[in-house]
Amino acid sequence: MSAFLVTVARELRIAARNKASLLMPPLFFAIVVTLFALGGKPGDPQLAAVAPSVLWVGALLAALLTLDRLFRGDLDDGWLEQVFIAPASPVGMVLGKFAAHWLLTGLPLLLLAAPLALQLGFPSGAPLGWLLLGLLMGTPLLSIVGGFAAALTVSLPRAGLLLPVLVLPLLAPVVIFGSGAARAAQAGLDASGPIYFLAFLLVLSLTLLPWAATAALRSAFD
Amino acid sequence: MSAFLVTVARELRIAARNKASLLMPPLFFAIVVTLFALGGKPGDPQLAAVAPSVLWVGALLAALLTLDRLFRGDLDDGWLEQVFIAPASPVGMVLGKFAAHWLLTGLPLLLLAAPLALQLGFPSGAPLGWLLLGLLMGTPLLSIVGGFAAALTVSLPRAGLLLPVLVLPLLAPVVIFGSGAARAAQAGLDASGPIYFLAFLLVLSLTLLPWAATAALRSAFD
Amino acid sequence: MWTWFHRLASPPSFYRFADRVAPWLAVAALLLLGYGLFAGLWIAPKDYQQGDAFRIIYVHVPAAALSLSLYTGMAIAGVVALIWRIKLAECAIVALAPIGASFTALALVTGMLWGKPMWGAYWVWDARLTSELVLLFLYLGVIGLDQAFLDRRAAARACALLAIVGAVNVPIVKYSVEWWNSLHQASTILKFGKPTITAEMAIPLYASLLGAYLLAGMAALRRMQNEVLLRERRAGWVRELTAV
Amino acid sequence: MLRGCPIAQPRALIPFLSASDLSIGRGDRTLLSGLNLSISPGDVLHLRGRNGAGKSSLIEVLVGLRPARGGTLKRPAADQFHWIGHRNALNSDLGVRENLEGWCALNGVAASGIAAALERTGLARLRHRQVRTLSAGQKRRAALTRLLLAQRPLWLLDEPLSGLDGEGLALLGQLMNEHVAGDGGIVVTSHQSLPGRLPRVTIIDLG
Amino acid sequence: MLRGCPIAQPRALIPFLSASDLSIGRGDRTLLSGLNLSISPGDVLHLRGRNGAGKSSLIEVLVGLRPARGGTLKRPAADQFHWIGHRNALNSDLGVRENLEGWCALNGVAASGIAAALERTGLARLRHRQVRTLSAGQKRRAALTRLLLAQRPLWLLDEPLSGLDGEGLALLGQLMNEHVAGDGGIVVTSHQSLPGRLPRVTIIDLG
Ligand code: HEM
Ligand SMILES: Nc1ncnc2c1ncn2[C@@H]1O[C@H](COP(=O)(O)OP(=O)(O)OP(=O)(O)O)[C@@H](O)[C@H]1O
Ligand SMILES: Nc1ncnc2c1ncn2[C@@H]1O[C@H](COP(=O)(O)OP(=O)(O)OP(=O)(O)O)[C@@H](O)[C@H]1O
Ligand SMILES: [Mg+2]
Ligand SMILES: [Mg+2]
Repeated sequence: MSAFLVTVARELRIAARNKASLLMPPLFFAIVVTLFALGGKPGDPQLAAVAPSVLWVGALLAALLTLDRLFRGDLDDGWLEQVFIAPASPVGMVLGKFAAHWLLTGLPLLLLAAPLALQLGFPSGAPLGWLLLGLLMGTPLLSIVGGFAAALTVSLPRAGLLLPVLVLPLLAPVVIFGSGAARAAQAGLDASGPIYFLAFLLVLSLTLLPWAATAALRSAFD
Repeated sequence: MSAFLVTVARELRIAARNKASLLMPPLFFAIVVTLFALGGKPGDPQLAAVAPSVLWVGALLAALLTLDRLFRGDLDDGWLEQVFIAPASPVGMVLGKFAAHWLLTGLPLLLLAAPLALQLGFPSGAPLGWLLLGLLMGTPLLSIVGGFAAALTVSLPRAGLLLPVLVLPLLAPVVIFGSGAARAAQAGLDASGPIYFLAFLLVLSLTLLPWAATAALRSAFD
Repeated sequence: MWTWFHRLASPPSFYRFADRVAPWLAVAALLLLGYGLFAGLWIAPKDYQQGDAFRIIYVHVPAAALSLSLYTGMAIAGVVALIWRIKLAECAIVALAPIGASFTALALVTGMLWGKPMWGAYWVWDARLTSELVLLFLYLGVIGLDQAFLDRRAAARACALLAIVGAVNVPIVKYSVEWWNSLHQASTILKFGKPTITAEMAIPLYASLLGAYLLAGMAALRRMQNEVLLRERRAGWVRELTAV
Repeated sequence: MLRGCPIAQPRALIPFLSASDLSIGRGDRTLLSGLNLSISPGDVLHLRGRNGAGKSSLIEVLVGLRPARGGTLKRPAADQFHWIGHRNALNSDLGVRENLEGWCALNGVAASGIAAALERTGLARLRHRQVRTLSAGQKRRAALTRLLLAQRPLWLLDEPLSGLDGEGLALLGQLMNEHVAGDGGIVVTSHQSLPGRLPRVTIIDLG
Repeated sequence: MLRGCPIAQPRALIPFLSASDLSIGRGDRTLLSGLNLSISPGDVLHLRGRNGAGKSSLIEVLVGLRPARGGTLKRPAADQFHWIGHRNALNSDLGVRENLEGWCALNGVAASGIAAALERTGLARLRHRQVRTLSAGQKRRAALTRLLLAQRPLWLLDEPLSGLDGEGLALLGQLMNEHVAGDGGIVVTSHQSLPGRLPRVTIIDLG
């Protein structure tokens, strides 16, 4: 079995240890949406307009809040070193981490996005399709770019806010294009432009960042 | 020296080890506000209307992102146990953690709130005063309530999104009242009601939560 | 009285006590709910404003009332568990959370169904509704926290602390209709003194309210029994019990 | 016994710590039960037992970190004992001296003794080094330095020898000797035999 | 030397690993320099030295986790050696067996040997226990179980004895004996003397 599959299986297993943790991403989104709604004027009818931003920012936050720990536990207990000396390629492990992170936070969000968007008054039909397509491209990007930043900061003592500060500028384009596509579709305009751009970013980061993250992790041993 | 002062000094020292980390909270805050401004329609004149929510949600996020680690390192390296068997009261340590968290994330944000609010088009003068007063009451609340939740979850393996899921509902009233006060002041209404409520919550949580957090930490040893 | 209480607080005697009481509670709850719901849904007159839509009140109000009462009960159990370290109170916390969450969800769903004809929307972000949603999140938080701990005692302690702290939300839900100008209707039925509702409508409502309380009590006893068994699975009396 | 006449009672008979019929568990298992022990001035109690016997758990109960499952336990006040657990309680971002200063401040002890103590444990040159960059044995030495920072009559040490080199072992033996000679008491777990020539060692085998 | 005639070279002379003029540093300090070593089948290399001498750093260089500062190093392929560091590389949320299964999968080794290996290291009863709830020595045993999961000729062990009880020590001695008897090689650091009766131990003192 390759390092990729091993890692995905391992992460899912750890998550499954605590069944309730699987419910946390949807719960988290529901709470974020509620908070947004509360932060705005009570009973604001214009929630539909902000629906794309709310969903995208929610996805970004869920990614951010879980990224900090992506590699830390493995570094602290020595597993990361075992992976790097094993015959299998460590890039597989890194990719597995990214995939598991997406499965555990990105995918639940994607499944929940449609009902939440409708709840907020976002139009169903084609606009919803574009919104979901954007999230389908964008949530893996959050995991990959965020995971790269997590690898960069893993050996830093007080990464705390450094990670988000690194990630946010990197991911700002993703959020802007993603919610831009949904807003364009909402307004009846063509939304394919931003989606192509997201797809391009996804391919680009999928080909480069796993290697960059692996290199970052390797230098974390010293 | 009491456990309180020891802890504050220790936390500030650790933060000072990594000077750049001191700049992260304001930087993060500025990025979040910028992102919000970008996420809305570009050049939206209504930014001023959402300014209070943006600032409050930004504060909430900055608190959330650093809370996860509040007690974890000390639990892992065994320091927490030394504190609990020391002659000094562990509540002092907990209060010190809360205070240091506020000094390192709440205070920088408070200092930055005025320029950012004006940037977003929030009216200066009395409304700004109310906004800042709200943040002055509210940011310690974020540290205290959030710190309590961090203590509850510190020994949990995959707390992941559990911490935010616990914290957000508890903090919802804070954000609602805080941004409510600013919006009331913006609209020229009396904003003292929500502020009194925040002050009440602050006093309440300051008298209860340090003890609750201490109890939660004590049970983390098993 | 005190000794009786102490004896009851020991897990085996509680277990037997619950075994004896729960069936009676179940029967009483069934009768009251049966009467209340039947009378409310078929016999009571139509509301002159709302027509038949108002009948959802017979589910909504008991569910909403229990969502608050159960949280309060959970917080009180939390205080008892932390101060007196009574095991049964620890069991009560984790036993009450899912029941409370269910009633809260029921209150939300019936409220939404009712909201559509009354306010023209399933959901509006108003203070009562939102704080009730926050209540649901708090319940789910307690459940999540409980699930996350391996050790049952540690779980109960953490849940107790969270339940107590979350109790600030209860008065917010209860008085949100007075503190904010809410769409939701203000307290009339559950106010002490003169209810402003005709007896034909009120009596079935009170019946189903009481029935819901008894139902919740029965569920709480049963769940507590489960929790006791789980915790004491190595104890002699449980071995005897399961051996039979 | 002669009441009102404290001189008649030899000092060595007032135990620092005593437990009777103690029982100790983890999770839902009971590890030890019916345990009786007492440590008086000059005593060394060497806890032995196979991996997982419950030595660390016992020490954690003795220091009050964990409740006993049963029995009675008379513990000394918080400023009357030192406890060094498996973990070193050193923050890896801070320097060695900074870490010890924090400990002194927490315990209301003057920080002026740190330099001399570090000299003794051989870490004087490393006092400004971030703990993160120390070797395993150097970290253990830093943790043990605490024993010298405050004079406390009872020491409870969980595997203090782990990671120490020969010189470190000799040093620890010497420290324990001195402590016992000054009427201190020691409870120590170790799979190796104890260094130094300790006069009165009681071995308790937990099985 | 007879070129083209491999049979003439006795097997024991092909070293698993050899280093010449190796120099090793941490941060901006050079710890060791001019080091020559080679491990052939049947060899045991016992690295000793004071705390902070650089034993762990040296082993980490030998396994390829850290670059050497100078010199030449011939390392075996990744599936030709075992390395057990100071840390156990066990996830504390997973069970003992789950952890080992993950390691097997990562290394392309059949997981069918796990049960027997755990039996040997005395953890069979604990195989489903979360690692978090193991004692220090039990964790160390779990880490050492890896040595039995794959037959690899070279073992590099950093303080493998730490935390082990007497029985664990004997077991490890036996494992090392068997390994060496089967023409394996071992590099091991330990402050204690090695358990078991190993035939050919070279002690390298790093100072
Ligand atoms: C999702 C939407 C709704 C939620 C979350 C909700 C929640 C609640 C809550 C928490 C109570 C308080 C129970 C107590 O005081 O013990 C309550 C009572 C009540 N609700 Fe709702 N409700 C919703 C929608 C509605 C709608 C649409 C109506 C009808 C117009 C309605 C009518 C009532 C009535 C009549 C009471 C009893 C008030 C009294 O006299 O005390 N609710 N509801
Ligand atoms: N990241 C680092 N930066 C600078 N120096 C370091 C770093 N890590 C370790 N050192 C130093 O390198 C030296 C060697 O450390 P190493 O862990 O190899 O020692 P060791 O011989 O294994 O000691 P021990 O017996 O205590 O395990 C030590 O003096 C240590 O202080
Ligand atoms: N959180 C826990 N839940 C359940 N069992 C636990 C927990 N922690 C430890 N144990 C078990 O309790 C027993 C005693 O552990 P303890 O750490 O006290 O052993 P020890 O005698 O110090 O062993 P060692 O020599 O390995 O340090 C072990 O069998 C261990 O598996
Ligand atoms: Mg131990
Ligand atoms: Mg070492």
